[in-house]
Amino acid sequence: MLETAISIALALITLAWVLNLYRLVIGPSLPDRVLALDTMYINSIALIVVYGIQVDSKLYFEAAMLIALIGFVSTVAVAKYVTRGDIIE
Amino acid sequence: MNHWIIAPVLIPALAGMLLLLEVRERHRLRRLTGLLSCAAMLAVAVFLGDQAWGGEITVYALGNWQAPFGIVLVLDKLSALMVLLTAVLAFPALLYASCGDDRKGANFHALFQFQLMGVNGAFLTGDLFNLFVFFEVLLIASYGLALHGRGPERVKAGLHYVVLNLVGSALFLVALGLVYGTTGTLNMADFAVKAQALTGTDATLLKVAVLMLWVVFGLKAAMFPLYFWLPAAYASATAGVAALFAIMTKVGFYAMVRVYALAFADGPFAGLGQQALWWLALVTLGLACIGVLGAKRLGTLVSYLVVMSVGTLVAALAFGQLQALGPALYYLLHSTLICGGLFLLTDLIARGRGEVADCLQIGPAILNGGRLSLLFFVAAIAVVGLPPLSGFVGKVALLRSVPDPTYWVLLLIAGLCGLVALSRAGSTLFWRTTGEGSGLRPARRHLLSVVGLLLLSPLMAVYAEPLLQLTAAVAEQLRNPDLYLSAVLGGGA
Amino acid sequence: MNLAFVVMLPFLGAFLPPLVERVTGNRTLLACGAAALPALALALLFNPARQVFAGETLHSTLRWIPSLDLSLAFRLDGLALLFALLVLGIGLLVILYARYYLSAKEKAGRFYAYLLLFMGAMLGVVTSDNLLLLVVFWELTSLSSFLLIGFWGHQTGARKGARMAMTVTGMGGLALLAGVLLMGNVVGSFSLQTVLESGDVIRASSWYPVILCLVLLGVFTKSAQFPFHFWLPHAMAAPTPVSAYLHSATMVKAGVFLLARLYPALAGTDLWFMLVSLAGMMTLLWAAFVALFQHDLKGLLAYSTISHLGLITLLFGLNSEMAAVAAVFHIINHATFKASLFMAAGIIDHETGTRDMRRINGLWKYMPYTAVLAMVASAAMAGVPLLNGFLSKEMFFTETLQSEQLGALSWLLPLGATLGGVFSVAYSARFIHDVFFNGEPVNLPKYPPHEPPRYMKVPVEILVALCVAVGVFPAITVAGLLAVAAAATLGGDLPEYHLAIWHGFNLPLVMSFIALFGGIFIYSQRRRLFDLWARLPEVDAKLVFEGRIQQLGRVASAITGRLQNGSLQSYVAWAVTLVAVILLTQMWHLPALSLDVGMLPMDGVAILCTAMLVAAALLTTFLHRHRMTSIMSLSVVGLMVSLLFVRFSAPDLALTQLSVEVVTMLLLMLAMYFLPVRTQVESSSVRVLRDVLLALVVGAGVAVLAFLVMTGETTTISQFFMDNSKSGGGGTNVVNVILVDFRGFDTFGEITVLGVAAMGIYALLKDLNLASAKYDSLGRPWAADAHPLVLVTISRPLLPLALLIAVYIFLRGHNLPGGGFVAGLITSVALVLQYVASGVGWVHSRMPGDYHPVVAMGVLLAGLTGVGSWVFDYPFLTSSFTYVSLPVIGKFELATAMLFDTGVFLTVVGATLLMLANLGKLSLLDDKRENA
Amino acid sequence: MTLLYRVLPYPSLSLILWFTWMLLSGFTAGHAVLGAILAVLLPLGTRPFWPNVPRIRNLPRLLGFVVVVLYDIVVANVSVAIKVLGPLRSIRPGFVELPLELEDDFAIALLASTVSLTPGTVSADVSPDRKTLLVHALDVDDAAALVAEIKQRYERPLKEIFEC
Amino acid sequence: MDSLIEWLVSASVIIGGVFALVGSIGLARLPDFYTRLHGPTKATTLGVGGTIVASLLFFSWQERGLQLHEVLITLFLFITAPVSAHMLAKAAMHRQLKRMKGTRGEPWKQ
Amino acid sequence: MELLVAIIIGVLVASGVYLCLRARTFPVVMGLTLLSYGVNVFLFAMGGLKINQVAVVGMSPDPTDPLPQALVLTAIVIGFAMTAFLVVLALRSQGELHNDHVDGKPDDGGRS
Ligand code: NA
Ligand code: NA
Repeated sequence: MLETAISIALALITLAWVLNLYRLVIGPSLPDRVLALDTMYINSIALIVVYGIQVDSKLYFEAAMLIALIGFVSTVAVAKYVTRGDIIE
Repeated sequence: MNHWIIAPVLIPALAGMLLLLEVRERHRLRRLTGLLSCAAMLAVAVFLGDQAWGGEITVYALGNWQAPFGIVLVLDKLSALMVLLTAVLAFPALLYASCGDDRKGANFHALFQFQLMGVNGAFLTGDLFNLFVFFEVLLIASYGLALHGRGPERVKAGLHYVVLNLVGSALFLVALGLVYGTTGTLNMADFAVKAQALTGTDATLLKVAVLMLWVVFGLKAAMFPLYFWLPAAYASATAGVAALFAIMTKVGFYAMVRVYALAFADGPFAGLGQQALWWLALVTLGLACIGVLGAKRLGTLVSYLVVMSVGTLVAALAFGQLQALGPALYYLLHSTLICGGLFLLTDLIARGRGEVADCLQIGPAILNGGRLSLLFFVAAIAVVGLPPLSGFVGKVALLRSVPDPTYWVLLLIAGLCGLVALSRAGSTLFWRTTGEGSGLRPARRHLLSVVGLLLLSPLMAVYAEPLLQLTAAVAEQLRNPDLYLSAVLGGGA
Repeated sequence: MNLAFVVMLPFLGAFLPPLVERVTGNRTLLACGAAALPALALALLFNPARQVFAGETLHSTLRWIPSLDLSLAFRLDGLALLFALLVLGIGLLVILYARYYLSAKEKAGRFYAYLLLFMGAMLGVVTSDNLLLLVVFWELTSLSSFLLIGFWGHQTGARKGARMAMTVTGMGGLALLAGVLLMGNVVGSFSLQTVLESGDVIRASSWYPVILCLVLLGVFTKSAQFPFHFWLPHAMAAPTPVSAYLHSATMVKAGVFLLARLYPALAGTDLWFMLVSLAGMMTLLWAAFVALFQHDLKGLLAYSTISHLGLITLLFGLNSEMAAVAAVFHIINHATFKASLFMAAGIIDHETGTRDMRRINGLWKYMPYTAVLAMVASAAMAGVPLLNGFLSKEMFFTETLQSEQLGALSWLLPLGATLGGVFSVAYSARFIHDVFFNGEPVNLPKYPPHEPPRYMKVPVEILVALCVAVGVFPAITVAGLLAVAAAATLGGDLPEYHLAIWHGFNLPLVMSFIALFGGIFIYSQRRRLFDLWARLPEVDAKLVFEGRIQQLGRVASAITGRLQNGSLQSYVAWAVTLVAVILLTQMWHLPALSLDVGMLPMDGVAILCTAMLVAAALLTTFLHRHRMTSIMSLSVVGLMVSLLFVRFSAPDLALTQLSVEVVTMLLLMLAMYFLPVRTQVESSSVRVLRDVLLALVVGAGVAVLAFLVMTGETTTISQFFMDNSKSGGGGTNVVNVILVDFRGFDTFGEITVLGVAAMGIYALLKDLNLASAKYDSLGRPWAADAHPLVLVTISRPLLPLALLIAVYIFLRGHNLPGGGFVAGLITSVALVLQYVASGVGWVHSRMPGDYHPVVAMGVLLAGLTGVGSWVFDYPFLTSSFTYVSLPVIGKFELATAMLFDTGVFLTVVGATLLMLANLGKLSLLDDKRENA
Repeated sequence: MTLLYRVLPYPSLSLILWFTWMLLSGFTAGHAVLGAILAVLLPLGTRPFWPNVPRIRNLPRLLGFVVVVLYDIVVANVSVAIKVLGPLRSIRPGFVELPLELEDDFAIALLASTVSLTPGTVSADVSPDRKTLLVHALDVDDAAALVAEIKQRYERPLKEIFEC
Repeated sequence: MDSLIEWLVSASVIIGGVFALVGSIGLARLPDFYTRLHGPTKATTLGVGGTIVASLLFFSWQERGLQLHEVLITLFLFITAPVSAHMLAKAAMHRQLKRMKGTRGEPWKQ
Repeated sequence: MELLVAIIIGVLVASGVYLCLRARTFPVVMGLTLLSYGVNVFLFAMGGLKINQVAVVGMSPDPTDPLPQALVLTAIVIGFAMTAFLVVLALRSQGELHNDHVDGKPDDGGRS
């Protein structure tokens, strides 16, 4: 059962990704694209965690944690770029 | 345990780090640090040369992990020679730059030291991936050095240089990947052994890898069609840097020689890509002649002379069976040092001519141009290959050991082109003048570095016999790769 | 030894005059100093000369480069002695002459230095006993003559003349080098003795024609033989002493000397005859003809020189021993009369200020003594009896009559010879009549001309006296020297000959008289001839040559410009094409791709992810003109690649890739502030097609390679790492142990690269003048809120949290995925976040802003960790580890690798902050400029 | 007290760090010591970076607040999911201005974060004078009710936790 | 594997997946940027949250002891995700992005 | 799986090469980044692909080849350093030549 559930979850998350990419492509604005990218990053966390369960390994946990901890910095940088141009001032 | 082998890598690294730690920008201290490091390197290089001349190949297993598992440094005659050459070139180049050019931008001295670290590491390492790493060290430092100072020309040339080399680095990695994927090893000696046993698909894959390596090395060595970046980059670089860069193309050549001698001079892959290399080298030589003739600035002209030397060398290597390697190495020593000296001299001349700089057009007379013209005359004779200086010796030696009509014709034409171009350049620079110049007088240290380098040409001619013996011994050792293999891999190889 | 010393003497002496000049301004002293050297050399030759006259050949050899068979071998035989005497003797006279010729302003010291250099080179050529050595000196004569001809380098003529001479003779020199090398290959030695003894071998060799052509190319260029004669008249831009020296006895004679020298080795074949005598005849006639029309005094002498050299060449070409003797004899005679004529011309030039014969007239009245000297020398040149020129010319006529090499056409030779004689007389007559008589001088720059200083005439007197002495008493003056020289030339016994003024009425005498009267007749018809000449199109060889050279330069420039067009795109395209060619050519040798190999099973998620990665990569590519979008999709690629690493068991890589992604994004955003946000369409569709093709070939090729390797089987060295990681490296994370231990040296280099990149970036950014945009890409002013409250407030407590995670990642690295590099990046990102949130000023008021020392400490720490192992006499970077047990805490590991990894950590932190913080500060500079 | 303050300027942060470390590394004695060292050192080292963070004055209230927020997140998620999947015409988004009673920056930021974390509302901006929070709501019937709810459920507890 | 645990884990995983997808559907489907901004909060909270709970249960059960470190992911996300959303909202307001018809209230000028 | 990875490598390399051949510094930076992704994956793949066989001693029965991973790590770091340098160089070029053409050619408009 678990395996099936995991497969379903993986499929759902991957599908979510496809939708994210779709938003990233069509935009229309830069904030839309950044938002799509940000969501992709967050979905990746879910994916990695589920994958960890699937293969019964905790070795991938840090990758997920790393995204949670510093992934947002990219988003912040782009957002700051949009509003101020200068991200370090 | 003999740790000296790693000194040529560690000395400049240490000096570079000390230079970085020195945040108060005390220029005299920085110069002193850099020069002391170069002097120490020279001393160590002499010592290592002496050691290599004992005939034993010394292997230094880093981290005490034996080849092929760990990285080893290998000191044989070739690497000792190249390290020595680097040290001999570096000192005057740095001395020259220490007259003020070093202050035209940040971190010059540290970059210079790291460049030396990279070059020496590339010469000494016995591991292919480590070679890549040291290539990158020397490249990143050279990027910084090439862009040292200001000016749009430099930035443009630098950009081209950087992008091309980044593409080259990517290719290098692909080649290394294939090497590992087919032979399962990265150690040069182990690679040479394992390569011989490959068949079928793996053999073809390895061929691709090696051809790609030739491209990578050819890019560093500046061969056709990969040399286009060089003239602009070298001509626009600061003089001391350009002089040091004279060794950079030779790193590419060295890598070719090393890999070729170990794995492809003999065995099932003998002569892999050799034919293509031969023709490309000849085309390089021919195009360099054309470039020399068409140059509108002395710096560009000298840069093409560098390309010319590369064509000459690679053709001699590709001619086959390493039979011309001894003379080629003599020629390599000569051309590196003299081209280095010429870059410095070009700068002195350009300083003396003010606005016109090194453009080959009518300009103001150079203050005290007599000394410079004498130096130019000597350098031109040497680089063109006229007697009685080292260029002639090298050329005769090469002509004798590469009995191929095309090569002869091209080499002689190259000499003629150099003669025509340099006599034209010299007469324009020193004779065709309008009024007294407002340019700068060369400083004593400037002259000292130039004279120091150029004086090596007559010395190399006087001591041609011992030097030729020496390079012949280097070639002899390379012709016998088993020495290297057994030194690195132990008796089993 | 003695002989080598004599040759080296002028070289050593060349340094003397400039030094003397610095000490004293006395020009006489200077000249004497310079003259002392040839005088000394002559004196030193006295004894050896006696031995040579006694029939000996002296040798002297010093080792130089045995492996090239190049030794400092000298020989003194008759031929060498003859030339050595000419070189030194005339050189001595020229130095004395130059003392008066050069004005006080001129740098006489340098002049003498050049002259002595040349003298030494010439002496070397004639005494070399090794062919390679001969080439060495040969080229040295070209080089030193370049300096001499270009002595007045401020004059265009001198510059161009010098370069032309150098280029032509240099080319010949290279050909000669090739010829000599080939000869050496055939004979097996460069020793002159061996070569001369191997004439038969050489002539029988299949290389003979090549060798002969190459050697003759050297000879003809040097001796200004047709069609390489054009450089010599332009070399007249040199100061006259130089002309007197180079074009009478030395430089141009080097060519004919070589003919004489190699006569036994190369002569005696039909090819030799055809090439040598034909060139000689052409030169003889053409130059003699042209000489008549020269208005420049030295121009006339120059062409006359060419003509006489043609005569000598012709003689050597006749393949007759007697002709060779005549040639040698004419070499001597020509040297004496031509040197004196040049000197006389120099006196006239010196005293009148011009060399134009149309202005110089009637000098007999003003300088009768010089006139007499010049007239005697001219007469010798014309071949008037009782002067030396007559004797050798007579022999020449005789030889042409006796040659049967042309078979039925043999009569052409004496005909040509006579014709040459006729013109020779004509231009000699012109030299006498037009200069010393022919009315009054016209508009001379110096007027009235008068006799030169006493001692300026002495060299001329000596030479003219020699002309007369030889002409009248050949047997007691020159016979001995000629005999030894000719014997040495022929390399054996001499033919029977007799030097005398009177050989009775014979055909040669008739030819002489025809020449004499014919010449005078032609000169009398000069007006008509001059008119005719004037109507011929004027060809200035200098202009033509210069034009050719410049054209060559232009063509070269154009070709270079084509290839090296300054376009990075084309450079990259060349490189990529090369790779594509490699891939395409090798693909044929690969087996047909088959999917029927052992592969890991695919699953839907993987396929979908691959599709997304591919889509994102293509988006990045095709949307590259919309830069921000391109960056976003590039980020997707990065994320997907990280996940690929997760999927295929490489968590370390995933961690690294993810954190590098973030830093890269920061970097790109910092840069985009200063860069345009869009790229306009620039590439033509052809270009795009080409690039797409290249990209496809390379991409497909690499993909195929990857597939083949992945599905193939290779035994690698990795098992060793798995086995030794824990026991030898003290860690269970093999990737990390490889990085910090097995291949720690790579990592050491890698952090160096990172550190150096940061330094380089710092240097690039220093003083960079970049205008930042005042409006956003939509033209609106930027938002007011520089430091949003939420961002500022949240990012601050995140710092210790991130540091904690960094410590965690760092510490576990040795045993589990993680390590110094990722920890360093986390730290950097957390710190940069502070910059982004709160600004440079805020951050720098809280911590030092110069990261150079951090980088240095990092690399230093890594390096010192490596050096530490020396203490225990282990190689650089040998690791060591131990397990420590503490109460409460328990057992834990201490490893030097940790120290090394700390170095990595520091370097990463220092380098990324050095890059990003300084990039961030860029806008502050711009603001400051705004405010200032 | 001063010594303790010097060593542990932010005890709550230190606690969080220590707890984080223990979560990461596992609950062993060794890690407890190491975690404690880090929990002391890191706040000290980074102290200049955050000069005035308010102290938590009411820990139980904080725990209650966390529970409320988590509960809200779950509930809101479901309701928003229905809206997202349902017909789009029915949603009525709006910008709502929320007058702030909180004065401390950190507390304001926490409130803004909380608003954003609960699905259906995103805090879009804080006014320069820090008196108003701009909230974007996905579907708002009654702006005043929303404001009141946020103030009641989140702002008041926060005020109690940090500002008393 | 204990069937209750397995059931719980499976449920959590699927809940996580569903909410991740729903968030992304929102992102793809909602009409203007401001409404789309609400989508990802679902992925952040219940999407990741569900998988975290699953992971917690799974590894705690596997290792026969409480495994809580996955909670950190949620903790970090709860700290960082609102900041991204906030910054993006500011960016959108600065760009004056179009709002869907019928939006009440005004965004602030940046 | 190998097929998928090969396709990924091919696409990354092709995209990278194409962008490297563009005329502005920006696409070249993008291209080199893509190229280095491709090359890194290539290098990584040389050790063969394994799923959930992390090269940690005692954790995997048949661990994946750790050496290519270590090489890729080095390559990633070096690639990052080089990219950063290139980006800043592009800025320098923009600053000194006032446009972002790789050959420093003046163009019609900067920020369009
Ligand atoms: Na900034
Ligand atoms: Na006249």
